[in-house]
Amino acid sequence: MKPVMVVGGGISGIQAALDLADQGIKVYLVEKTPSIGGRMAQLDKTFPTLDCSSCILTPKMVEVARHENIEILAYSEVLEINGEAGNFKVKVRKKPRYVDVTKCTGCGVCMKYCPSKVPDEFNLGLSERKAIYIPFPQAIPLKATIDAEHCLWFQKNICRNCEKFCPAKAIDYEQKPEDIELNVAAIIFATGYELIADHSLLTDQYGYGRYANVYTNLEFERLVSATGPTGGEILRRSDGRKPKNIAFIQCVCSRDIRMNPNCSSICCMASVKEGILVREHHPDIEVTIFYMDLRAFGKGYQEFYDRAKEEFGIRFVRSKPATIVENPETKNLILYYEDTHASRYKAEEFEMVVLAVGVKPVVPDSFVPIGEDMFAQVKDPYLDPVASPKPGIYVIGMLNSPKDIPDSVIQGSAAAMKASILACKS
Amino acid sequence: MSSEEVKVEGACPTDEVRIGVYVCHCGLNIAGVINVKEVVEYAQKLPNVVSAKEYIFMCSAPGQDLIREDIKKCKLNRVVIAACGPEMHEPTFRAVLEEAGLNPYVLEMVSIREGSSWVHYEDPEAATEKAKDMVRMAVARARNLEPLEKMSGEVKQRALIVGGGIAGLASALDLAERGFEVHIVEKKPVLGGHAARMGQLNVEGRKVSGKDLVDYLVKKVKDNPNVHIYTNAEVTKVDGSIGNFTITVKLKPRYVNDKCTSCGKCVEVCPVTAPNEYEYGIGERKAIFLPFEGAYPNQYVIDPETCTFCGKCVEVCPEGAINLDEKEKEITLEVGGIILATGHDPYEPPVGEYGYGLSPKVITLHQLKRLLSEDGPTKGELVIDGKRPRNIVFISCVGSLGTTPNANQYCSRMCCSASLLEALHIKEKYPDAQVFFVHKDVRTYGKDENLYWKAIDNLVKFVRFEESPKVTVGKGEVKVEVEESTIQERLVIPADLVVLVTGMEPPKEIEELRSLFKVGCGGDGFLKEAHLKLNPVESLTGGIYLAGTATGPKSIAESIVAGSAAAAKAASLLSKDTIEVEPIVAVVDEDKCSGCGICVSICPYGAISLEKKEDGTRVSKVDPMLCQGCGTCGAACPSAAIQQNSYKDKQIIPQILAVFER
Amino acid sequence: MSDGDGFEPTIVVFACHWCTYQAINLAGTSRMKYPPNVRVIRVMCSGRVDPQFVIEAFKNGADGVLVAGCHPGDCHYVNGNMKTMRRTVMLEKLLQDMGIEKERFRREWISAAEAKKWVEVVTEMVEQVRKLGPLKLAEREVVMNE
Amino acid sequence: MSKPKVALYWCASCGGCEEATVDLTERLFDLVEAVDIVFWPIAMDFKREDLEKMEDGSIDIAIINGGIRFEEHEEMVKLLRRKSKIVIAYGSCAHLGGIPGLANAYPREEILKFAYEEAPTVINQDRVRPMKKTTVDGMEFELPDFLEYLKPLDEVIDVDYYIPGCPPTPDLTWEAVSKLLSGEIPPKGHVFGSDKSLCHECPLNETKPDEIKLEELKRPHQVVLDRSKCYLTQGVLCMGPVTRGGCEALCIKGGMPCTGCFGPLEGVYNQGAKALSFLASVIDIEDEEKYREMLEKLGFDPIGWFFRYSLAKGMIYRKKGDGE
Repeated sequence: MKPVMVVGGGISGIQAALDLADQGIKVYLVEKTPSIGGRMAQLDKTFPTLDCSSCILTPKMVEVARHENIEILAYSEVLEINGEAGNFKVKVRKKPRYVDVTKCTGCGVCMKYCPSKVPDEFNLGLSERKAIYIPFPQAIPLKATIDAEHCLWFQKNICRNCEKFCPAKAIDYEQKPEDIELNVAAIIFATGYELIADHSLLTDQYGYGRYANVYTNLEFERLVSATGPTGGEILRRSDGRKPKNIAFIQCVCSRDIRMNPNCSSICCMASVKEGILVREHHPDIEVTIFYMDLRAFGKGYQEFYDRAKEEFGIRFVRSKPATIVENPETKNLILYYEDTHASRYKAEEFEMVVLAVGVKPVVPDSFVPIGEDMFAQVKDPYLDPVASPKPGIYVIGMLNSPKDIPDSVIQGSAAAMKASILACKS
Repeated sequence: MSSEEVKVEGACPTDEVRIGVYVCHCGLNIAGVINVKEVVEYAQKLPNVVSAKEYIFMCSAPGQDLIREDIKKCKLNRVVIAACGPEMHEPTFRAVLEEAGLNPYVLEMVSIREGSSWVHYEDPEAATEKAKDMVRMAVARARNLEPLEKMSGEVKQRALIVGGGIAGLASALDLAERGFEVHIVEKKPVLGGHAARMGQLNVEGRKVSGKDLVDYLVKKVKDNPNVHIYTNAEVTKVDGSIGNFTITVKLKPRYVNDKCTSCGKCVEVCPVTAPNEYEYGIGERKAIFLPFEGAYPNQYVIDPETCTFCGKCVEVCPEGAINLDEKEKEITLEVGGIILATGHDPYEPPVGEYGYGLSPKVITLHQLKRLLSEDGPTKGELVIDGKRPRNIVFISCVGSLGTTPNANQYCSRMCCSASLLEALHIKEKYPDAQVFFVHKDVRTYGKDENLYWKAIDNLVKFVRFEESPKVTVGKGEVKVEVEESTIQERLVIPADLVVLVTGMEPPKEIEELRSLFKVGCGGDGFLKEAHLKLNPVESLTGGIYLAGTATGPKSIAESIVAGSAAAAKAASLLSKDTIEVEPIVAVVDEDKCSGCGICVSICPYGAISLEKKEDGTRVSKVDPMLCQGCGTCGAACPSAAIQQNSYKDKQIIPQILAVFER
Repeated sequence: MSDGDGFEPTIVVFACHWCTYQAINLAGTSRMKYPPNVRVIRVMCSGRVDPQFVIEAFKNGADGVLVAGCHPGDCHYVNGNMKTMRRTVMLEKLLQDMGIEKERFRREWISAAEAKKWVEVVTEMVEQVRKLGPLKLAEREVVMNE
Repeated sequence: MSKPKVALYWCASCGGCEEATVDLTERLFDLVEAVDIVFWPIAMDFKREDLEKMEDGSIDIAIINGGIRFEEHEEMVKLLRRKSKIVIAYGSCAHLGGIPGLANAYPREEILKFAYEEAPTVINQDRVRPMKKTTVDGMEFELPDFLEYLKPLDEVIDVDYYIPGCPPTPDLTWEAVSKLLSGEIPPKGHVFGSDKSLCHECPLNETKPDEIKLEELKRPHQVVLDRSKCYLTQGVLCMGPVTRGGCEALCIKGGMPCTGCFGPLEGVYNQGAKALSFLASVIDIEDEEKYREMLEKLGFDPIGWFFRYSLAKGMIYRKKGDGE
């Protein structure tokens, strides 16, 4: 049996890796960032069960780390793919961490003494990390990484504090990128998604980046998270005060012919969940969700939506606000929208606005064909919905199409099944 | 005997039991409500506790390290973890114990998160007190926990797939191609389920029919030597457990054997008719019939429910393929894993709901699909009451979202897309038709949004309601009245055809299914997955996996993916020679057992038997591979001679007493 | 605990792993609120609940005891809950004959999906027992064998 | 060398235990030969003062039957405990409370009221009740008071061994006494009799099928028992499975199901509850309504059925000082 490669260490890739490894097949799990975990690690809770995201994800991550058939290649990237189904030769670059992972214990002392502060990607820039860092407490592998772009030693040849204070003597500024070639039977791409945050609509129409109290939904997720920058307190960027009311705007950069005609599948329920989390912790904060159609389509979703309305008193307004204007004094936000019931335009002031921004896949370079809709093409949308048109290559999770966690997990398992057939034949 | 004595019995002497207690913050999930420090300090004072510590995430790598180091440093022989419940992390921490050289079964997990911080967040003081009580109870139980030897059983490398619909076929094909032997048991006389009758599909520009998909899978499945297909068959008994199930299957008589050439002479003479369930009630079939053209097996069948056994068909059959005396047969299958791909039923509106059953002009979406199918009763021509309908009104959420008193509360997920697909189909075929889509929310999620755009481009008229619409059936006339909620206007649409967009329901046999296979159902009545998010194709019962719409509404593509996913789970099991099973089985103390036989009488698995000893007396004997660890024998044993490992009297009673040792 | 207004009863709950314990978890993940007076003992099947456990609980200070398992027909272990049914029906009468008010002992079927029912049952039971006050039993001075 | 000193005493009991001692018949002579009976009020003229005069610990074995229901019982057993090296609780009443222990289902006041006023055979228009202090002809008498409830012996004094039974069989009594006299001392708290339940030695055990499933229950008077077949399988409650063996299955041989007088086995801490549990387990009815109806029709009386001898032990009570 030949090994299989999984590219992307989010929940979909993790599931694929586990289901292959459990069948006795060797798996290389390639992850671009220093830790596996993906987007799910950034979420506070998950809908509709309100399970704490890290609580259900961490065991899977630990299982991956412990599995004898899985080799994690974190902080690594695929450079080249040659060969064919059943016999791929994949060149992978292991980026230098400048930390000897065999010595690093993940104690975090280096992070304490590093003087260079960088916006923290895990918290979407809502807080700062150091130039040497561990992305989050449950990271796997739990090893420090030096971000050379911001490290004073690499930039200005000064400091070397981490080296001085590292109790394990694990710092190695001399590390070089290391390229390895792996022979695998199949490759599963699970490269995940990012928000469509680069469109002018966000700044021009909704003032994101211009108005302090406008957030994206992922930012807000970090804001309500206990492990987030505020320890779970909802505080405004402008004045650090708890808002009296919050508006969620759905379908920002989704279902919009200008940049993304697709529905992003997850944002309706994510906002409902975030609304519930707000109401649960702060019953005094009013929550309004502006939506077009509330897409509570999954198992238990409609029931969750019903509870949001009835039990948690969240207000749902069927309208898509056209503009947001900031009150320069209070930094409150005035939303202009059409009240369809009254057939007229309305302006309403909110102290915080969360934009449910649509998603686009993170595309793995030229390795998989991409369709007009930005997502990876599939061989057969019915009979083989996880197979790329290129034989032996599979595309799952958000790369495949917009989808929620259960569907990503199911695709992970399904791709593992398909790849295992190839692995066993070769 | 006093409870005090029981408490002491079997416990290790005080100086031998060394317990470590680890309290998790779970970020703020626990620490945000419970005063963790206070709990830790409290735990330190409990008898036998030699170490008590807290950490932000006990399940994280550093948290696990902390426990491992402590076990070694403090020479612990029992571990209590106060965090979440055992479902998620018991395997994690058992591994930690093993890595530190401890037996994995001296672990006790106590859920102060689900059991306290998450439910008593409004009263942190009470939550903290409760957490202390829970820790004390856990310590009392842990004190008497015993190391257990792991047990393993053989895995039979074969799978049973219940249901030969699209998901079951996908699972079967994957497993067979992976090299495993597969048995498909289908209740109906033919494979294909609902998908085979779905008519034309069109996603991402690819036009196929449901039947094309089924045909493709059926062909591959039947040509694969690893696959055994039993149609017209039902599972009647399930014995054993993960890795080693014994399945009894009833093979119902078809009365027609494979000499049948489908010539159809029998149908002509058959005097009995019944509504054609394969056309969702459109038209009729005979008692002897072919479910649909090109079905597999492509062979006639007699429905014994409607057949009068008059024998006319036997007389005319040129091949002598009909045997009315055919008897039911029974076979047994030995399999390691089971995939339940038992599907769904379409919601059937009661007569009168939106005029259903009162006029031929009111039909369900399933019926519409049959009418538009080239292999359907009208060969794809949409003709209602002898005429081609012009005004066609789709009413969505029939049987879903609580729109009518009879409706389910949940959303059926794919009906919006499915009806827009048909709306476009109609528009393409009959461009002059007026199509109204009367809906609550349009839930064309993900890439299906494309259908919504196309429907708008093709001038499908969208009408939104909050109050359910009213359908009035007059003399040959049908009207749909609806309060359009966006523009707030009352619309009256005269309809030549009303299509009720019906949702999916758990199949009628769901009750029998779940008691047969010992799987649970959720609030919506569909089969329940082990974890809604992270274990969506596994049941809570080991070795039983769930595919397709068995767990809830899904599209065809989603069902196929779920079929493959369930196959992956089964493949993980079947690729092993042995499987570890929980050793929480019953054990007998022969010195106490008097052979009264009470346990033998009540064991649901026949795992206990009476064995004659040399002196002629009898004692109970447990077969640990058959025992599933329910412990009911322990509750009944009049001599306290049979006990369930990890749930012995001496482990539970101290836990009860500890509640009050405040 | 003492008599009077401030009385907070302690209810001991025996819950089966597959149904009621899952419902309790679900109540947790759904952040449903219920009174903190319950102390849950998890067993694999309600059929494991020995009537002796219930008696020990009452004897040692429980103000109420709840035995909860899967609905009839749903038992993970075929018919463990049917044994529970038969035992608890008998036990109900025994406890009443021993002078324990019937509200203090309850048997409920709560499926894994019925978090709401769990909350309702315990809320109601705590309320009823709170009204009854502490369980009054004959007090005995016991000189045990040392 | 002086012979071992033995004392015998009875508290609240029917006298059957005393008879059981006499039932030793010829072996009684051997006993008298082997020991000095220093105190046995029912057979010989001993007074309390005689006992008081003895040195503490001078009696080798005190055999006490009956439960503790009067102040006098309490005083006397405490005194005996002081004077004796070994105390044996003899018979079901001393061991578990026995039949008199069934009175614990009722409060003292209710019992007195019934016994002196309400019982249909009582004529007591003045409602006279025994008084603790009474003056008769100017002389003041003090009577021992009737306690709140009946206690098994070990709830009043420390007990070394138990000889169970209602009454204990002569063989068991002889075996126990001779064992102790021969110096073969079992661990403290030992209950004489078998270590296994009655089923183990029951002559009908052979006839029992491997599986017992009862479609209905019957009371013993409602059925003519087939004396060659396990009684439980005939639908009547036999306490055999939940009762210590060692009684020679006398009742079974006499055509009656076991009623449980030998008490529970080691590890069972509530004989009645356990009896309830095993019986409920083997009834083959899954419809709750039907099941309730059946019990109703039978006049289901759990205390009477399952706790005939062990109510004083098995009753739910709270230890004094527990819980405020």
